Amino acid sequence: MSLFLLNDIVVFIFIEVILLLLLFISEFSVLKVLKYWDFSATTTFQYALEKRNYLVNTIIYFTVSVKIVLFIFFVKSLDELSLLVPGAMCATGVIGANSYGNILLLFKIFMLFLLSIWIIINKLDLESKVFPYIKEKYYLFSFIFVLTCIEFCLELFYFMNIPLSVPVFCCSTVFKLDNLPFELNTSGLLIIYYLLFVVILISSYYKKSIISFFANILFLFTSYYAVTYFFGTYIYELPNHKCPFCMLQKEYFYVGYFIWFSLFLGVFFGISPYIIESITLKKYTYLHKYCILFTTIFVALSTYFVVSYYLKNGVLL
Amino acid sequence: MFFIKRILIIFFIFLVIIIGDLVTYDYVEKEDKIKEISSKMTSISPSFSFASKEYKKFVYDK
Amino acid sequence: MINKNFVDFSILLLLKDKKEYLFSFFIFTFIVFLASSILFISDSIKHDLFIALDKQHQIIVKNTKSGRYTPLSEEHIDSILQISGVDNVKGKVDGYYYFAQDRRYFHIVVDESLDEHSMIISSEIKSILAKFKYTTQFNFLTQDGITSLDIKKVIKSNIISNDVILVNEDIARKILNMDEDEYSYLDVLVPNNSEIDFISLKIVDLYPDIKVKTKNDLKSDYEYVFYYKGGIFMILYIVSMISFFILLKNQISSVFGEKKREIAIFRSIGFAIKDIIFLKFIQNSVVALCSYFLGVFLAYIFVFIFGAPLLKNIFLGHDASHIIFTPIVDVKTLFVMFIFTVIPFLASILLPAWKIAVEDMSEVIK
Amino acid sequence: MRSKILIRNLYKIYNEKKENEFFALKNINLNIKCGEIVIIKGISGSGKSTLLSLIGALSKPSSGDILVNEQNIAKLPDIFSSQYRNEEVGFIFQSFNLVDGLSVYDNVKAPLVLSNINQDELKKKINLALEVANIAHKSQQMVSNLSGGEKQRCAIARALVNSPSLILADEPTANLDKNNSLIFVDILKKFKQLNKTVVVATHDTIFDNLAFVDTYVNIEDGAII
Repeated sequence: MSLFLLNDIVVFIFIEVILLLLLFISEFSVLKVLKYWDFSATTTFQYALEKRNYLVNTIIYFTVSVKIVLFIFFVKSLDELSLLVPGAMCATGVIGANSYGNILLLFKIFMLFLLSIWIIINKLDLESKVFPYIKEKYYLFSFIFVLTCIEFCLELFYFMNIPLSVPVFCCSTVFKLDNLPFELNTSGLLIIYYLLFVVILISSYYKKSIISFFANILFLFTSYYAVTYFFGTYIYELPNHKCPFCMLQKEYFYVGYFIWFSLFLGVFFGISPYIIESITLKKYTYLHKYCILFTTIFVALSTYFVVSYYLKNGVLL
Repeated sequence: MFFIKRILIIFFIFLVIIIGDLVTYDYVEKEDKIKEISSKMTSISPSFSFASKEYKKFVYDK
Repeated sequence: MINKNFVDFSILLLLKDKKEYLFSFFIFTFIVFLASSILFISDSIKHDLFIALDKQHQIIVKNTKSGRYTPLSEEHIDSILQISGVDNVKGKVDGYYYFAQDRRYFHIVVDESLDEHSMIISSEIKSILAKFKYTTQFNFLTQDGITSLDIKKVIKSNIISNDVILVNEDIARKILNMDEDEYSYLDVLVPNNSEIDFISLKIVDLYPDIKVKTKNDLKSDYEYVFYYKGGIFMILYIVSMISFFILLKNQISSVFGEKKREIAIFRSIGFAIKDIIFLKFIQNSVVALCSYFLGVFLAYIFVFIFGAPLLKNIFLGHDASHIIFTPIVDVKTLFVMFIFTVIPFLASILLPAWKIAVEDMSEVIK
Repeated sequence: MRSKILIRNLYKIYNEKKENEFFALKNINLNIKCGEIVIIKGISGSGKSTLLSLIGALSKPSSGDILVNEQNIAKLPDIFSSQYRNEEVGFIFQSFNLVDGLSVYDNVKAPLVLSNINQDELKKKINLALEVANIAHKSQQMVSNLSGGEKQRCAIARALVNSPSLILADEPTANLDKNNSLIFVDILKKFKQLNKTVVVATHDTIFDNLAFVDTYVNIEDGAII
């Protein structure tokens, strides 16, 4: 039995190949532009290059929208795969089934971040009349293209190496409390979590991109641990159920999607101003307000479960 | 807009037919029937789904 | 950001050129229709099978000799009963009777409540017997001559009862030519679910020739069959889809090519390249979405209301005309279909749309 | 008066640096003021259509500057040049360039769909343009059923619908009979009253010696004489 014959995986790989093909076509244009671009020239060739710009834009817009849909599909499929993979109760077991799983998941999130940053730079580029960032944006594109190829290989390796006879670990064994980094305890983690939240709010409000950048990166990791080891237990209402994936399931009203997406969006809007500023060398503070919005949603949502549990039961877990 | 509305109306009619069919179908009865018969018989070999009559014979003869 | 006037106008243009889009619309609808019919059928079969599995025994023991199934004896029952943890072992009689006139097998299943002169048959079998003028009774040809049974009742065909004849145990032994102490399979009752795997290993230890299947084995067997064979369908599908999309791309390129002048006119009155691409994208999304929904709806009606004639036989063989599929609509299936069909459709028009959009506008000035 | 279009050292070369190199325009310098009506005269192939398409940003020059409203449109990226065509320029083409299969109303609507205006405003603008071009009575007809003169009036309505300040007409009377050509001359007068800047490229003698025309430009072999 091969996983490559599963409906979901077949469809997933098929769409990924299509995207890769499209990106390959645009990479061809990108290389041409990088090599011959000369804005001051008035040749037909230069005008043709300018037109190629729109092809790349269209393809990237398409890719990003499809990638977002595919990302949800990917997570959903992993959830379903847990029925097939022995020992797996939820996506945790499937993701942890081999060493590629976690890297792949991180990669996918990172790719969405990069693609979104590309779209923002592209927007700035098109708003100006002289294509000021065209080289930067195309170098970034080439980087994204290489990463997409690596991502695709990782996907193949990952699906090839999911064991279907040997049981994998389930979330109750993977996530144990003593797994917290730096020998933190739960209260320490929570202090850092809320402290970082305040730092992000302040830095975003005063539009300090660099502080927001570092705070958000730290916040991403802190939140991961905080949600998995603390807030998650209140969502499941079980003190020992520590898992970042189970909350994506229907039993918990898909609340995981809201939690994780608000976190990712918040972090994205928090770190992208600094990256964009360092590429375009201009102030870009437009996104900070979204960072505040989504981070607040995330923190409110995660805190809500603890508070509502406390109000209902009068005790904490 | 007119076109979109017309399409939506057509789809809506389809949807009503389908939902009507889904709602009126007696799942409980079918489930009972299946359970009743399956409690009487042996394990049902999975190979027969997707298979033709000849294939079934082959499986059983084996 | 999406401009309503612009969308309206795109659809206006789409309706103007509807002839050019009809081809892709119909082919695409057909593809979606076929694919979703197959997924609907397999989802429905799967649903019924899992219900059937619910009532199955925890451990099923069958005997084999040189790789073929052979009957089990009382001795097997006794020794399995000795294993601690086993609550009860029931011997069961079950098998296939070959009906030579129609060249097919009937599944003989024991029903204790029946007397020695009657049987219960499925509606599928009823219509087969009716072909040979057996309307009230049927004669089984056995080693000891003819055994004649009255048809007491007809039950509805479903996925597992399709070829079933229910008879009394003694009659079943007679028809299947089995001795008094022979059993087709054993049904082992284990009160503690966590012991199932351990006990099945023990049984195999006792008799190396015996095949043991637990309920979980069966479950994963089903999963296996459906995922696996579903995948084969999918791969066949991809081949046909790829050829369709190549066709589509060429067809769209030629349609767009004829519209060169029109595009140049739009460009001259202020449509940017991105607007033209967006215009084409909207038009094709409308075509793709309409075909998608139409295809899915038609597939539903075809499979669950009309019972999927022709297609059904691919899954169930020729003797399945009485089976009615349980209507199961899984949102996940529809989502998979959507990703699988609509996204490649839209991807295949990006390039032609861009090509036509960047055509130079010299055409308009003459 | 403020100059509307300022053209400096404009060249348009086809097949540059190849054997069949061809100079469509050579060193054009032109200054057109706001509200002026300019007739560019020349035989066919003299480059007047090329000049018009450069002013309308339909194609890009090989060298030189075209300043419209003091903004150089020669090297604008596509998004901006399209916006310029949409908002600043109304075209009237020789072959009318209407979209067959659409009604007069929908043809006139086309330039407006890019801007996100509400339905009432859209209708008002279209009806106004149809009135001015005197084609309102045929608004629901398919353009393929119209006569040559009506087609042109439809094209004029489309050119006017976004109230552009600049109207470019390329051989507007070439496909019209004498009567309709005279009607077009009347419409030119109307443009003058509306204070539009109009550039007409033509070889029709009907435009000779008109009192309301501000400038006549003769062009021959791609150069102004």
